[in-house]
Amino acid sequence: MSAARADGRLDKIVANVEDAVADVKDGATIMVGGFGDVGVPFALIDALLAQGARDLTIVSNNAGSGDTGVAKLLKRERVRKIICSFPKTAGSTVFEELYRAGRIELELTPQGTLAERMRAAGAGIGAFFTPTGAGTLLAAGKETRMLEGREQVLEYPIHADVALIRADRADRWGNLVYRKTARNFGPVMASAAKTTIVEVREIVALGALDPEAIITPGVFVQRVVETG
Amino acid sequence: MSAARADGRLDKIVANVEDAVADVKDGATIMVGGFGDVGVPFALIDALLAQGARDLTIVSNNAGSGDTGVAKLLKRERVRKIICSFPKTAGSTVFEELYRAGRIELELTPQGTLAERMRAAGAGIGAFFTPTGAGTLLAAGKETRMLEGREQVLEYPIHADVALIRADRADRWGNLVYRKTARNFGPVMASAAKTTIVEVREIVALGALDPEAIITPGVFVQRVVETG
Amino acid sequence: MRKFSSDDIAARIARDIPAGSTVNLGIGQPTRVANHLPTDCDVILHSENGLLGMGPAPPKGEEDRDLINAGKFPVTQVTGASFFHSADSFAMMRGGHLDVCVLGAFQVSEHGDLANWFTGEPGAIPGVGGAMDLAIGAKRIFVMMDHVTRDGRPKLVASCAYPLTAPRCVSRVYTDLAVIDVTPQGFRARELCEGLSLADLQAATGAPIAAPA
Amino acid sequence: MRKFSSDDIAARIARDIPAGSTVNLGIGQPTRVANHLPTDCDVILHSENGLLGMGPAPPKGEEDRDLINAGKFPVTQVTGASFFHSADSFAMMRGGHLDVCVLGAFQVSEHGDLANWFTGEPGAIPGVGGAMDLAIGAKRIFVMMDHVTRDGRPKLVASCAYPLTAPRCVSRVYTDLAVIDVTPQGFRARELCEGLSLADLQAATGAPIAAPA
Repeated sequence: MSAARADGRLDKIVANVEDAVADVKDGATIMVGGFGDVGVPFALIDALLAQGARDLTIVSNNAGSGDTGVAKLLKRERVRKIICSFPKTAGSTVFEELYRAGRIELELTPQGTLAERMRAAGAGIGAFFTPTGAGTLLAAGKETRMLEGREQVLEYPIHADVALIRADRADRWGNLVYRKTARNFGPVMASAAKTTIVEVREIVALGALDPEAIITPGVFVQRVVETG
Repeated sequence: MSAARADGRLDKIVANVEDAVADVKDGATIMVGGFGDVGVPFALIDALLAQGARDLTIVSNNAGSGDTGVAKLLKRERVRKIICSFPKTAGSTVFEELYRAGRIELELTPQGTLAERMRAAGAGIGAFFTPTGAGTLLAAGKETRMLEGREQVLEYPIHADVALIRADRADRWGNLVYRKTARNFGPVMASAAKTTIVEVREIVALGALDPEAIITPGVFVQRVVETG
Repeated sequence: MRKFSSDDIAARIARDIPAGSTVNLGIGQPTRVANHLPTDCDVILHSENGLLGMGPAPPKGEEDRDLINAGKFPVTQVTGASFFHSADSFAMMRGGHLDVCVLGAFQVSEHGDLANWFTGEPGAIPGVGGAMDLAIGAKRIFVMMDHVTRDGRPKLVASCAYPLTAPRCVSRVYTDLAVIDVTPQGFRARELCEGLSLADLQAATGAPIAAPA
Repeated sequence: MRKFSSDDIAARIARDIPAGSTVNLGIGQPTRVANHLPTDCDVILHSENGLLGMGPAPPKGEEDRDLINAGKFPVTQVTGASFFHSADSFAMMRGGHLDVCVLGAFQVSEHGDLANWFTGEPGAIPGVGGAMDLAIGAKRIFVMMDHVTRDGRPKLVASCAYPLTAPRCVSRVYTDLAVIDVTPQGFRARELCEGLSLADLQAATGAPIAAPA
């Protein structure tokens, strides 16, 4: 719940990526930020790989490119299941090989539904109806209802044990700002996970971030580590 | 759809509040921004009063204080129904008198559900389940379901014909930034209305607002008027 | 008997809020808790109208007309504050991100049911605001209220007579007579004001109340 | 017969986009439309990964590694651009706030059903991205594609054989042979490439196609 220091000050800064991911458990559901390579928390993923947690469920828009990022976790067979919108990426064969061999489970979700399901988890929404996917394979077996004149599909929240995201700057309360399109899934993932761990280019003093321009308020963040 | 000038440039700036609200129709559903008096578009409300539209449904967190803002519309009997979370305000008797006399319809909605229903309208969500209100008078007659271990209530989007909101600064594309707690319902209302009309303290040149700190992207805004 | 004063209660609640918590103080009496939070540790106050990191009331004449709290009074922002819109603010509340919320109440039942938004009397104007969102959303709900009504009837009851704000949500109740936990077995006293016996407390309470553990 | 080139098609689509529109150009061929939008009027490009006001590719060596489009290629931002997170970006798409979306397709049915995400072949890896969100969300869906497959089979069909992206969503189809409206009565040609007869067009189309109005 709280990350108060001995002196009572709230301080979510962690010394290094190893400490940041030390307590991730086997079997955990882990959200990983990024769209393509942009906004991917590469340093945290490497640390998670070294930490050794396995049997993971990964929630991420993509499945990594080449053998970097999420693809690295896949290649080392740490991942039991992936929930994503677009596992195929140019130059990546890791996911394809595992998938064809039946060694990974795929839950394919339209990208907007993926984002909205994470937002729902963060916002206390138990389920929602969306027209996205209605009348397609991705709604097979799902509850649907006619609303506002069209068929809509009932979708459920995605909660995670851990979110690994990347931001541009953070302060010790965990307030975050991002940079350009690297913002992508960071804010919704931060809201949807029990423990949100953020790698940032730079940690700044409390008060250095403009209160009108903070994108992720610190209440959604548990740990911050400066990785440059 | 578009507000392109003769020269092809997108320009949502309107000369004055009278022009901004000139086409509001009798019977319209109108969202009015603000929490208490903060963020209330007083100049647009006055213009709407002068414009004369009646039989309105107002969606607003409060019902105005004293006889300003929404209370002014109520007092002049322009409002058939109000959807809000907290119609009682210190010093306001206008709503109470109308309500007791059975001359206005009230749809009372928890504040978070009010905000979320507008967000749903803006985000293309056909309905959503929330624990707020479950087991209370405000869920009477509503569909409920056990989700994530607790009873949740199905709530529907609120769409509007017009949103009247106040922001701090805008550019000609309708990009908006707000000031402190005056942001409140502005962004969700802007997303939920067919025509969003914004009064701002200051119109600035395109490019003067920081792209990382724009709160309401111009796509949600149809008209902007500088009122100081 | 020396009853707890409003300031005693507020200070007592403040002591139960761990450093580093994010807290929403409902309108009315609960706002007093802010005056008793230690200044040498970080407790972050949330205001439903879109502010995390709310500070105390400004000095007279220095009010910012765009900066108010849920009760619509002028406030300030602390270093580290952030602003957000109402849907994000309520997502924060409803999504379980606030550690503690302190609310006033008309009645609290032995199951932790809360009634604090509407008396339901004929002719009364209902207004709910953010009460129901807070009640279902915060990790812990503390109630701050008088132990009995002005005419002496218990406000801690077996079952609420007033319309509910939310069922089974209250963790702990702080009154002028006692601090009471809501447990799966019902009310259990934690502390009694000086000179009050458990029998006295029971007499002022509308449901069985167990002795401190 | 002189078929429309990719650039012809892209230019033709660009002419159908009114000044002041907000537009999403899907990955692949549709991104070419950007090259033909008039520079003397404002058409605002949306990128699903969180950008409104996308500009052209940057000069070699001036790429910003945090600024890409939906196809994951480097882009730029124009004056007036704004950034937002993925849930807000898709809210914009799904909430009906985009005027036009231009997508590629495997097949379009005479009812406007779109198939553009998955061939459904054994062993194929499915990936949907934002295709379904765009298809149900934008006010008008334009499809840009070849009129027939590489082995000569029609891509405009009575009923899609491939898995759908969304039913009844396509407004207009732009191919190397023609511009075709999807009407409540089925396909209707608007324009044919030079030297192509309606009979030729019909022969290359898998459902009845009406003459230009």
